[in-house]
Amino acid sequence: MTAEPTSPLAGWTDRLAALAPALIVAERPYRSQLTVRVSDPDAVAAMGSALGVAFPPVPCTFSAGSGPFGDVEVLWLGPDEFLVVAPPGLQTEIEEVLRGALGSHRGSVVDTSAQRTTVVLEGPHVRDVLAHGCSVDLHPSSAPTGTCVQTLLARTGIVLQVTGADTFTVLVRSSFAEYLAAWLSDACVEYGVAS
Amino acid sequence: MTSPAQPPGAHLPEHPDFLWDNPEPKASYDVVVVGGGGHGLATAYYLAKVHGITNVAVLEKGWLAGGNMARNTTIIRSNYLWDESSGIYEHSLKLWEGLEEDLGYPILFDQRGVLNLAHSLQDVRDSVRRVNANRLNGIDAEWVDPAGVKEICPIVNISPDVRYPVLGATYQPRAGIAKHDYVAWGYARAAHAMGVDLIQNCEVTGLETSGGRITAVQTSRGRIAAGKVALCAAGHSSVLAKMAGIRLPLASHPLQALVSELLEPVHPTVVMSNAVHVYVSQAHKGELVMGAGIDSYNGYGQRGSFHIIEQQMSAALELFPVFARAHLLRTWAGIVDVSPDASPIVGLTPVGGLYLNCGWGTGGFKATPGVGDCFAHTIAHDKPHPFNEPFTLERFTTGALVDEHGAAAVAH
Amino acid sequence: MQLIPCPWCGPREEAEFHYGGQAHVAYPEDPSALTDEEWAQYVFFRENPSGPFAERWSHSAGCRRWFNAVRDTRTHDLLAVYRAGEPMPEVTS
Amino acid sequence: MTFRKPTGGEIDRHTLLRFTFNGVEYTGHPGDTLASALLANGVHEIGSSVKLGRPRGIVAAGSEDPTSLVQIEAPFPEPMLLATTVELYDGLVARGLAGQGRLAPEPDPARYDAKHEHCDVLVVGAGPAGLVAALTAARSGARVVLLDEQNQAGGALLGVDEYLDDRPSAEWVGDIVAELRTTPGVLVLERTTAFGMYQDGFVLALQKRTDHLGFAAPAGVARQRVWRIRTKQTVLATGAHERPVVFADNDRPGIMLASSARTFLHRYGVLPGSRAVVFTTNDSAYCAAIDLAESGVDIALIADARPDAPARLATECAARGIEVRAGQVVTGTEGPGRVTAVSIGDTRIECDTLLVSGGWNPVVSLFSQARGKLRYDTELGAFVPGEELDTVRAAGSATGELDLNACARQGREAGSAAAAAAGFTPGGQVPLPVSDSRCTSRSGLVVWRVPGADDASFVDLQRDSTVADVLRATGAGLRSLEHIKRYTTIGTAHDQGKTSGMIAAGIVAEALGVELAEQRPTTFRPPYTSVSFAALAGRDRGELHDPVRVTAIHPWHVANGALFEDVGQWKRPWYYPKPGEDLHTAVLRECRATRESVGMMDGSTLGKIDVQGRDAGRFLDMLYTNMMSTLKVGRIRYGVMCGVDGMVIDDGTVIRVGEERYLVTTTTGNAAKILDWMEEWLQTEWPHLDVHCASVTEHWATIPLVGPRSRDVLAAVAPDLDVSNEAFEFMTWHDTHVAGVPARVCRISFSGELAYEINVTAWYGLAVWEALMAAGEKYGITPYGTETMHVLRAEKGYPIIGQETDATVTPQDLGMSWAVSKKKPDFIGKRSFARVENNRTDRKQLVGLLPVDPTVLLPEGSQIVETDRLPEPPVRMLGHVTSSYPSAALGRTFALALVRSGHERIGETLYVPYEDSLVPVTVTDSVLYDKEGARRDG
Repeated sequence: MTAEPTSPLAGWTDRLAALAPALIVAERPYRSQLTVRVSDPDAVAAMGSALGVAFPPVPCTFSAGSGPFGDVEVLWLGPDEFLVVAPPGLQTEIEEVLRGALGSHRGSVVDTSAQRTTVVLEGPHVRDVLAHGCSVDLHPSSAPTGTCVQTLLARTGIVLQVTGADTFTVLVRSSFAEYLAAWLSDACVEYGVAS
Repeated sequence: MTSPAQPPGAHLPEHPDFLWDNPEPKASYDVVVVGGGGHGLATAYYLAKVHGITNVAVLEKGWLAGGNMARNTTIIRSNYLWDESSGIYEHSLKLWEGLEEDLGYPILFDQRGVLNLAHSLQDVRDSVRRVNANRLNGIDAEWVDPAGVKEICPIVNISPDVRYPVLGATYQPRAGIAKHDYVAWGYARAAHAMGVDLIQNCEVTGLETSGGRITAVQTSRGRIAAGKVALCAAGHSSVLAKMAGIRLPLASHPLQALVSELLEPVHPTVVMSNAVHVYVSQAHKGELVMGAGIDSYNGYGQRGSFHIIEQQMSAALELFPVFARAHLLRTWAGIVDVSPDASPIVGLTPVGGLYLNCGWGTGGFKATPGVGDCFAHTIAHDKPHPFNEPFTLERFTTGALVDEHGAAAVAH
Repeated sequence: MQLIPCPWCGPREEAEFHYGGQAHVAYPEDPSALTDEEWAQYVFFRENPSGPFAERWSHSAGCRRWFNAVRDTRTHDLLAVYRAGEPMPEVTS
Repeated sequence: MTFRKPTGGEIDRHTLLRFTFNGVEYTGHPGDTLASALLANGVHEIGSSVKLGRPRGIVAAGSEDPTSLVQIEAPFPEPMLLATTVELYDGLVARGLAGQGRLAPEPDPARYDAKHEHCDVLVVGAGPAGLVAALTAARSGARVVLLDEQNQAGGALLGVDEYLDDRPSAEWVGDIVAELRTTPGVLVLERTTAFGMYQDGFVLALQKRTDHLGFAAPAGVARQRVWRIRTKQTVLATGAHERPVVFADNDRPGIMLASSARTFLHRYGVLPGSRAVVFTTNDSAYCAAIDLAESGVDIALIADARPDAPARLATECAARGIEVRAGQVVTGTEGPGRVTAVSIGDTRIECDTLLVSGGWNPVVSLFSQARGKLRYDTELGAFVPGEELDTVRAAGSATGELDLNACARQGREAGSAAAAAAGFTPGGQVPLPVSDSRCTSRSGLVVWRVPGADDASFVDLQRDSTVADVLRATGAGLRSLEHIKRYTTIGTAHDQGKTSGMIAAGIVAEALGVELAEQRPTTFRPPYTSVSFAALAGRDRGELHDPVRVTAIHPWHVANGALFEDVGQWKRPWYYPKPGEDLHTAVLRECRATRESVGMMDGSTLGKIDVQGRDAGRFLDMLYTNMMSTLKVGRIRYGVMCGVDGMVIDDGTVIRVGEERYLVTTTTGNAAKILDWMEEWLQTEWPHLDVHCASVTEHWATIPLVGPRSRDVLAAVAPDLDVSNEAFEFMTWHDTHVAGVPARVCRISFSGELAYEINVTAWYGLAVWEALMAAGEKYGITPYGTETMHVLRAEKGYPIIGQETDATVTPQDLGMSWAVSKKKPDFIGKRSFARVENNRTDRKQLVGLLPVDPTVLLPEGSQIVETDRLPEPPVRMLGHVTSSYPSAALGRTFALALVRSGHERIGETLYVPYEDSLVPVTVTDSVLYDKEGARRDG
């Protein structure tokens, strides 16, 4: 008897797919996510080494790389707060490794994998769609690839990563995911999607 | 072209040909009232009328009734939860009911009723609790179900399918609205007629005390000696009280409001929804008058943040889909002085002869006659009127708060 | 709507922030040693100036950090922003 | 008869648009406004005035028009639009208004939205100054937004037929717009009005995107959009409005601003009438007169209020046979409706049109909103920007400059300065156009009114406010413009005094004998032009009005017929009615099943906060009234939190996960508040504490499994777990697998029954719920909602924060002194317990109430009184009913209540007014069910 997982936007797969080509939207569920609080530079460096990805030194950015846990991203969430994002199923191992790297330094590591889900957005209208609800300047000159901001999209909080020229990743609290999906669907009506 | 039998607004009364003089301040007065808003003018009026104290000046730093009196949404009701609050607000409502005659001035007091909507099961419990308390306090109050809401105000959307459905409402039939300027001018005119000096463009810059007693006020138009000084300065109370070394538990916040253009009558009552911060009535000429939620930060700028208005509009349209193509014509903000328990502070101070009336938050307009009467009594007798006795500054030390804020969330 | 410069995230819209009232009001060392009056001052009484005001904000929809600002309450102009724990800077308004 | 010229204007004569106005069908052309189309059809009477019912026409050609209020009836009713701003479309149905519009009862089908935009330089107004400013800034590489309220750029140039650089001005405009549109980082928005200017370069603008398309508006496109623009620098090239002069009977249809008549001529190819009199105080009206004369209008006379007419223009008039009389003013008009004759002193001249120019008012509304100080310009007779602001500069006629060449130069200077201030170095210089304009207007005379019948001399045509009203106000003792505005209502109508405000100020200054420079203008409040409520609400409507938060198990609740309760933003199952069941029968069934066998609910909405660090225990000791640092790893404790005022703010369980790690739960509604509360203390008061908090509310799905058979169900799905009472004690937790999924199981109970709370990663919540349902099937496992949860806990006397508490209730009032540590030197709220009020013996305290008649269900919110007869109001109230239910377990109704001195009153009979009677109730302890706690071990 083993229960199967269900992602927060499992019921939205088809509806989100139907937003193409105005906006290519897909959920990336079940990723391993760990909220890390750490400020000691040695501990930060040790954690980066353990993951094979240096932690982002600049606020409102993220770093990405490959290491023992595959493709890992580290998102800056606050002056001593980071979100480590890795492929599904690795949260327990990563938590252990990060705890080891933290050692006796002040800080914490918490498995928050299911706290947020990930939505990947792509397409020529992606900045327009986001600008309907996000007050942060997403012009490439202000928000180049590598940017990672926590902000509001309409009435939900999000973590927004600029991952490429026209690609963004949105992390949203699981309970707000359906609101986000409904909001995106509605915003896409302006760009030719049937309401 | 349509030409109604009586054009809208044609029925509104004309103002009288004389209102008040603009005297130079005298060197001294028995009582100096600081603040020429509704409360200051009403206080002066009752000092003269009830207590025969006419050597009174009302000092206003701008133009009379140009602060919150000119900026509020004119809702009048007395259906507050706690005995202390309902006591003073009901006293006020009773005075409202005779005010037009008392002042000899049309104030367009219109008892069209106020609905306070409930949107959650806890709202319903709190509302029923308040209705029951009101009735036992002799205040007209009813609990109405959604169908009853619709009957009273047909444009309210009572569909259960909206985000926050209307689960019912409290209704106070005797509640209503009045025309704010007319009220202020009625008081000003009557006070002036009894000998009160109304002095505009006169900003108080200092309070003089001697031996623990107030002696004079310093103003932009010179020093004015005073036997007693009564502060009725709403949002500016903290600044004034500080001149006498008194610290108040107040925060001054922007509170925004707005009107639409003139519209044919659609909204026969007053609807308030604290849960979604919508307060709306349709004024006599036909404009929709709406109040917003208080801006979170301290501010003396008489301007708030526009996202508050936008949020209010989305909430208003959920409740009143019919408003979709009404237009926002004008927005503005007042400065409300909010106390920790959302109840006022009215009474004596540690400085002899200095009296305090502040902390009304969003409740000031409806309290105008009631607090004017009670405050005048307090000043005349150097002793609180029973209705304002609970609203001391000391309550924050003893803990005897009158917590309308936490208890009923109907501070508007 | 104010544009508030978060010391960490840079300027963001006011809607992302939570207001925290007067800054530099320390929790009393030993509340039990205070009189009722003194305790009430801590619990309920805050400065409420018309003019520059040192106050607290939290970037609640962003980095969730509390910080302090000196803001002119008449104009809503932010005169200075500084991190929690730092002393209030000199400002001219 | 048509007043449409055969050629000229920005209209498409090849296409006919049919429309209906006041019940009559007319035609117009693309490019028309409703106003121009009506004038082309000879229709001048639009509506009637609000108070006096006098006919009202069209005074101006744009958004400053004070009179042409119309109601759109089709395609969809919209009240109170100006005919001068409604672009014509086929099938439009409209009618003139008497000052009040009509709201449609049916729902508005249109979409609305908002969009954020960021720029270095925002230019408001695409007239000559704005165009040059925008292009100058754009060439420097700045991100530029250029807005204009019209459907095409050009501003004042749209209303003239002048040449720039020896070619039609439209070509010059077209070239600049073309370059702007092809410059990266430049956004040009037509039909977009900047309506509000706020703090820190925040400008709101309304774009009318499909209004002009009428019935053809595409359904998917937002009809109107609010642009939320953050700009570093702003150039206000907002132009100027011509103002009238007030004289007797100045309100008749056919009386129009001279420049507006010129605009109707050049932009729409429309003549305002056949025979016109012109009344002016300055030069600009001459150009209107000459242009109209050249188009065939008989200009009967130009009355120039100045002692001398301008020589060159007078010569030009003479050449065209137009009589000019200097030192003359219009003293009255005639007409049943539209003007039929004008009096100039003793001269009476028949005409169907009277064109008026009293000078120009710079549009300073946004500058004023930006807190720029205004200065009265005596020569212009108007307020102009009176200072330089760091981030806002005015250019063009918005500054009072009326010469086109000078306006363009100002635009270039402002655009360049704005770009530089935003950090950009100049690009290629924009050449200034050379104008052949005949008209400059600085040499005007400031005339507010012509003395005459004061009660028919209208200052505010929309409010029917006259000179007599103004004089009555000053006579009543009023000195402040604000008072006079309120007394007379001048400037408060739809147009917000765009053409009347300045004149009113002038007349007041004259009446009071004061200098206008000493008068403070009344405040310019946003919005500059009216904005529909729906546009401001945008897309935050219906399901997007406020987020609906749902748990991982939500789809199951929906599929199984749950009714939902809104708790904050969450949708929580309220109860699961079976066919034919109402709330009470369903809840009695759910309660009975749970107490007799097993039930379960979705508790995932409870707030969950991971608290880690060496000082975590110390920290929690400060936040909770009871001791948390002494909790042993593996164990759980219930805790209460107070505010600094000593009032209960939240409660929940605290489980000790490790030596330096706790997991605390909060109530559903307070999850975010409590995390913020913790962060506030940690960051602002106790940064030295080694503690970190993280929300894990949505990481976990939480399922309370409740009832005597819960152990059996748990055992079936958690084979690794020893569920015996000895191995798994009350108030302990174990990590195990449930349905094959890693799970943390806590043995806690909010019902008094044997109960477990199963926590799994939220992804598995739905599957584990279903596994529990399957495993419990043989015990009749029953899902229950918040209502049953409330009943079960109430039977045990457990309070719900927010229901039994209202920010005036202490832990002691709740009978929870046991949860208030006596040992800790301090915790938040402790000091407040020592205040006078907290030590009164007659505080309201939580008790149970049993109606003497066990079938009577007291309404929640009922008040409680002491006597069996009600005295006259005010009646002394002892407290109120906080919770009230029929109870399956008790076989009767019961209630919880906060009652004055309640703990001392146990056993007393009190009364609850209910409808017309007083219901006797017995005060009891708040614990009504299983007082001994025998059931929690199963």
